[in-house]
Amino acid sequence: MQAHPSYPALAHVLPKYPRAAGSLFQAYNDIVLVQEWTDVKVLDLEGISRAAITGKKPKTDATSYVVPCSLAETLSFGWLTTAFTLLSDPPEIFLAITSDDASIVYYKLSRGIVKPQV
Amino acid sequence: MSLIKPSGRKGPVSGKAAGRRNNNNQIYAHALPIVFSHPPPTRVRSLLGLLGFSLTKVEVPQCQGIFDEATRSVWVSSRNDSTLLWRRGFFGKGDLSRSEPSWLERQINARQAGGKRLTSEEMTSKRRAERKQFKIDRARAIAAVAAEAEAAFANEGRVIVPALSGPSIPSAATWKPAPRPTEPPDTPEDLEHLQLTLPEAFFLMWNLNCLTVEDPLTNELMSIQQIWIAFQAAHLSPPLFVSPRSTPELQFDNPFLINYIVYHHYRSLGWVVRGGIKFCVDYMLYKRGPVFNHAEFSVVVCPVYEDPADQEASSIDLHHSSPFAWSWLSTINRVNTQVFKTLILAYVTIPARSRVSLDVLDSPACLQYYSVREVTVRRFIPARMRD
Amino acid sequence: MDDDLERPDAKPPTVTPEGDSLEDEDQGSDDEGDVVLDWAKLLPSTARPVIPRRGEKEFEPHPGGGSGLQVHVLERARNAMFDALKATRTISSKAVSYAIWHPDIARAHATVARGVMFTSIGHSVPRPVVTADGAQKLHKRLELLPEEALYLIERGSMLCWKETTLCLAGVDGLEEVSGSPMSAQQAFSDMIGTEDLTLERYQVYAYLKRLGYVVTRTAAPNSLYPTPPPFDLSPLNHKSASVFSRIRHTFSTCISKVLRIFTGRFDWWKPFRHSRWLLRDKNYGAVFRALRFIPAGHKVPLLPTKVESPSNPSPYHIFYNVYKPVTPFRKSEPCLPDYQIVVVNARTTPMPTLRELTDLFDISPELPPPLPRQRPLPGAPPSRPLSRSPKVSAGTTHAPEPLSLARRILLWFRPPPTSTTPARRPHPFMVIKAGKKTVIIAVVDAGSISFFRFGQGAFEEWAIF
Amino acid sequence: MASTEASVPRLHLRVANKKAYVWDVEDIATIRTKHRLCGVFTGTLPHMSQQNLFLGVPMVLLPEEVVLLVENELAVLVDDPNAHIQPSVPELQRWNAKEKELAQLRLAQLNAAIASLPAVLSEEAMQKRKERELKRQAAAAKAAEAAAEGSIFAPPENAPPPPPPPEPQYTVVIPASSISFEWYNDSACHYTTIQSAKEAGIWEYPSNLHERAKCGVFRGLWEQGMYMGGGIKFGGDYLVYPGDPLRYHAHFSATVLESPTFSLTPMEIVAHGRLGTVTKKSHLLCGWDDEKKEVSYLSIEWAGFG
Repeated sequence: MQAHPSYPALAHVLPKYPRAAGSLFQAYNDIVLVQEWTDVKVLDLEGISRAAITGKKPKTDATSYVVPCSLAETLSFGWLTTAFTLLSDPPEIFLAITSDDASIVYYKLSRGIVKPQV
Repeated sequence: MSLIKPSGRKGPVSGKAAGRRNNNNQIYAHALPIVFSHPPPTRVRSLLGLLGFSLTKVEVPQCQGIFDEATRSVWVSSRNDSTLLWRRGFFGKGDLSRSEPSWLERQINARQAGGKRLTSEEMTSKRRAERKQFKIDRARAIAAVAAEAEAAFANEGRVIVPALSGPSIPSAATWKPAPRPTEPPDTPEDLEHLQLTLPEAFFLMWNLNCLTVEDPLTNELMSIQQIWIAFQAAHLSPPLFVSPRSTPELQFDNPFLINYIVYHHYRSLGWVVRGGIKFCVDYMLYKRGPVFNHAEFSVVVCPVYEDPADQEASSIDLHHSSPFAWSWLSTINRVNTQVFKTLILAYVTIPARSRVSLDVLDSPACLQYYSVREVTVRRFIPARMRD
Repeated sequence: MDDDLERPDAKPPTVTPEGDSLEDEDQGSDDEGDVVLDWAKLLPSTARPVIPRRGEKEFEPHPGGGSGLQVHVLERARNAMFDALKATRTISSKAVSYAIWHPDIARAHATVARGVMFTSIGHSVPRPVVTADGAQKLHKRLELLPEEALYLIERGSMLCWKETTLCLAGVDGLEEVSGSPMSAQQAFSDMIGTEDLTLERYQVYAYLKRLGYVVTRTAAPNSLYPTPPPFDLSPLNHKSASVFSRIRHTFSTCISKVLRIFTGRFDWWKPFRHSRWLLRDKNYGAVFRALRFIPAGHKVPLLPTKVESPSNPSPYHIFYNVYKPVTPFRKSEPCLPDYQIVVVNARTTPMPTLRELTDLFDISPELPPPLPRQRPLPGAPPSRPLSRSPKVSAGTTHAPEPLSLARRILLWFRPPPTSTTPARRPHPFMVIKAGKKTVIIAVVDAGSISFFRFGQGAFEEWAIF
Repeated sequence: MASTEASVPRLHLRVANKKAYVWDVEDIATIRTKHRLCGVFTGTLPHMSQQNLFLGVPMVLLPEEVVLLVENELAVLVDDPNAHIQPSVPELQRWNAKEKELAQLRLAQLNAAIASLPAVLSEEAMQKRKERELKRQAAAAKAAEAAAEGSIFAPPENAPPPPPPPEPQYTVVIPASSISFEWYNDSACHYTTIQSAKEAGIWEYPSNLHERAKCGVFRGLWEQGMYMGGGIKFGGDYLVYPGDPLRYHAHFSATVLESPTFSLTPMEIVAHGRLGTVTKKSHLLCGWDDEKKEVSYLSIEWAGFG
């Protein structure tokens, strides 16, 4: 992992949050290399012992937020609301869930009751 | 050779599809990385064959990987090795792709105008964008019809039922996307590796002896004994980025052991076993492999402590180790029946510390104290079971 | 190939896999939680309001509680529902049955039993009666369990009196009255909660009865309650283990014994060692077989062995025996049931533990493997598939066995079966999906019932290689 | 809110075996249209007794619905078994006399109608039975005894032809509710609060944190104007509808999380998100804070990429 071109961008947070390192690394690579987001930055979220990723989806101007977690973790409702608070309450965040087989899935979380699109 | 016929979708196979299938039969001819190569037939060979001996060579490849503790995986960076492991038994997954590493190919395609050859990822994103546009178009048409009905009711008291289908509403069958512009060029450089889960890597090393694993801290090859401990430790202590590994306190409910047992069990029966996060289960079982058939079974691993006291004392929070709520079963069963998979609960018993000494965890000999058995889950619909 | 399905918005494949029936799909119309119930269908056609049909519900009401049209359509839909709910339970005096509910014994004594329902409801019990000359005599009478009485009352087939302490005999104007008349409301209040009947169990009972099933108690609530003979719990394989498989077993055991002499004991650091010389080792089948050394399958004893805690009994015990409408059922001498059903309350009971499932499998019979669907010959009457009830087929069906090479060779020497109909082999995937034994659990969440079928898996007997 | 409702007589919910039943269709209509609660129909619908799609009275209320109705002072809980008092002989005599009178009346009506009744009821006639009360009653005798199964709207199979009436045949009514019985008296055994009903031993919900959370979340969603139905089949605790489920699709399936620290696995988010996308619903995580007695919500949808 240390030899990977993405490592320098994450070097300040990976050793700090060893338990979340795998999912952050995987989500970061997917966002940058596969989803091809632009203006990608890494935000330290001490309150939930990990870093988040911000950036812009291709051809958009709005900043989106990705909070990575591993399938093996156990979260809680409070954990999710804390993530919103630490990110200054954006309307939505993407939870990136990673698995040891390098799979990654994203789910959109919104605060409050947000009805589905027609 | 396989004794179980694939439950493949029947129906006329187009010439193109049949060609692809033949091609796949060649590309994916080997069920495992080891290959049996038969020397040309001779009289001696036939004689030996009659006696039960053979000169068939067993070729065992030597693939190389590097252990990555943070992602709890083994990375295979050589393109040759990753192709071999993927094609012979569908081991691993490209960390930037859905299955086989194809990131570089996608990058190159994107550079070429039009990208005539679309990878499956590209097909998908194209389809997805189209579907979204279709939904927008349809919603607009439905709203127009509803407003019309509303006006008729308000003005004339006529009750018109707003139809949700009809000539004015686009249907999935008739709607056509507008042509899309092509992607700008990009500079490719292969940043992808084939990622093996720890059970996959251990299976390849321990049983088939076709993988060697390097320690990223020392750049030395790890022995099978070191691997056995390191793979368990990856689930116990937070990954260490600088200091050398300490010897962890091994325990029977280590997730590596539980997952390995399930993985090995289904692999040893000939199934191709792959991760199931997308179907909210632990594993999917394929008869031959994902390029041939859809998965038949979805496996949820349910660890069972022989001694409930061990569970209470454990530092590990194993998912599904206590009976879950009916609504959860209902959820995962619904997700899987929607895609025609049968749900399997794979129960792994965890030996009681009062019965088996922790010392056995020093070697894979501990595996004999576990057991795995499955329970299939299906809905029962009384209205359809009357005769 | 699952790429399409992996994404959450994937449409399920339109083709049905061979050998897999849509029965596995839970899109059953009566099982959906979010279907449109068009109560207007219950009204006579002339009185039916114009209401969109099934699947044409709207997304949401317009702001402020709905548009004029929406409010209008909703009101009509609701009124259709309320009208249907108002229907009274009426029955001809020629068809009505009567019973007297005795709360102390939780039985209704059927005094007038009319109609076909009684061919499968109620059982006969001798009770002491005082004859005209004052002597006590045992008299057989038809008694109903609380669920049986309640069902007959609430479907409008029976009027039930509640036993009273009043002396009604000879009272003017009460000639036909045998107690206080019970409303359906009183029957629900008084009968549920007796003789182990919970509301959830009653809901499952009524659900199955409405579909025409015969439903009886698995555990006899008293010694005179007729129960079926016990299941034959011996494994099916025993009866049909073929000569060939026995030869093969002996042969392979010998081989492995011989091999052990050369290779020494099992080395856990090197579990798989293939011989450089032996032909039998040099194929994938041999490799996979050699890897099957982790204990697997339900034959492995489950530790710890059964611990029955009387203070905290498991909610998982079989409560109902269920017979299909087509099964010839004799009330006094019931045959083996087609299904057995456990009923639990989803709100208070989690999934069964492995121990609980194992205990249920232990008392369930092994089922013959499901046969592929037989397509009826054109013109021939549709054949009724064999009941999966073990009584019919136990011992007559061959246990499935992977066709080994040896077996296939031996098949060359074996004369073809004399039977005129070609033997249908079970499809392995269907066998695995069905499981060797089945436990059906009805899960009730505030009146909504889901039935799940748990099969005792047998993957280890159906290897791909 | 409670003060305006207080003038309206409260509904009587009939409680037996810790479940609350509603037997009166007018009450069901009030609960549905005024209080926006759906309950679960549990009884066999008379003359439609061979299907499970449409069920009838009694309506069993979800325990959360009961708590809401009682706490909002819209309903009281009746100890139903104790409200059924043994009738006296004169009460029975009056009841029986009335029954006989009604039977005579129905018989007269029936005889008058029988002349116009066709020999065998066609399917069409069956469908018109609602329209004409007398016809319906004649058909009822047949339907009640038909054991054979058919499609839910088909006339019962094996139905015998209407017998020629050699002796007077009348219609027996099996009463649904007990309210018409003179001897039914719930004035002495009703409870206006959940607490008093618990103390009397007839009710126990909510009895723990999880059940308190469900009541709190149910109320929270209800106060937002939503309609709720049981959601176990869609992988949640409730299905949440923006309007009456008779006319509107559910927008959400909702899961109740009993405390901010209650564990939630990422796989649950995958499953809920996935199921929601296929069924065109979002998933709502409803977090209950038992100290603040507050609900907060998170909506889950598939991200659309990845």
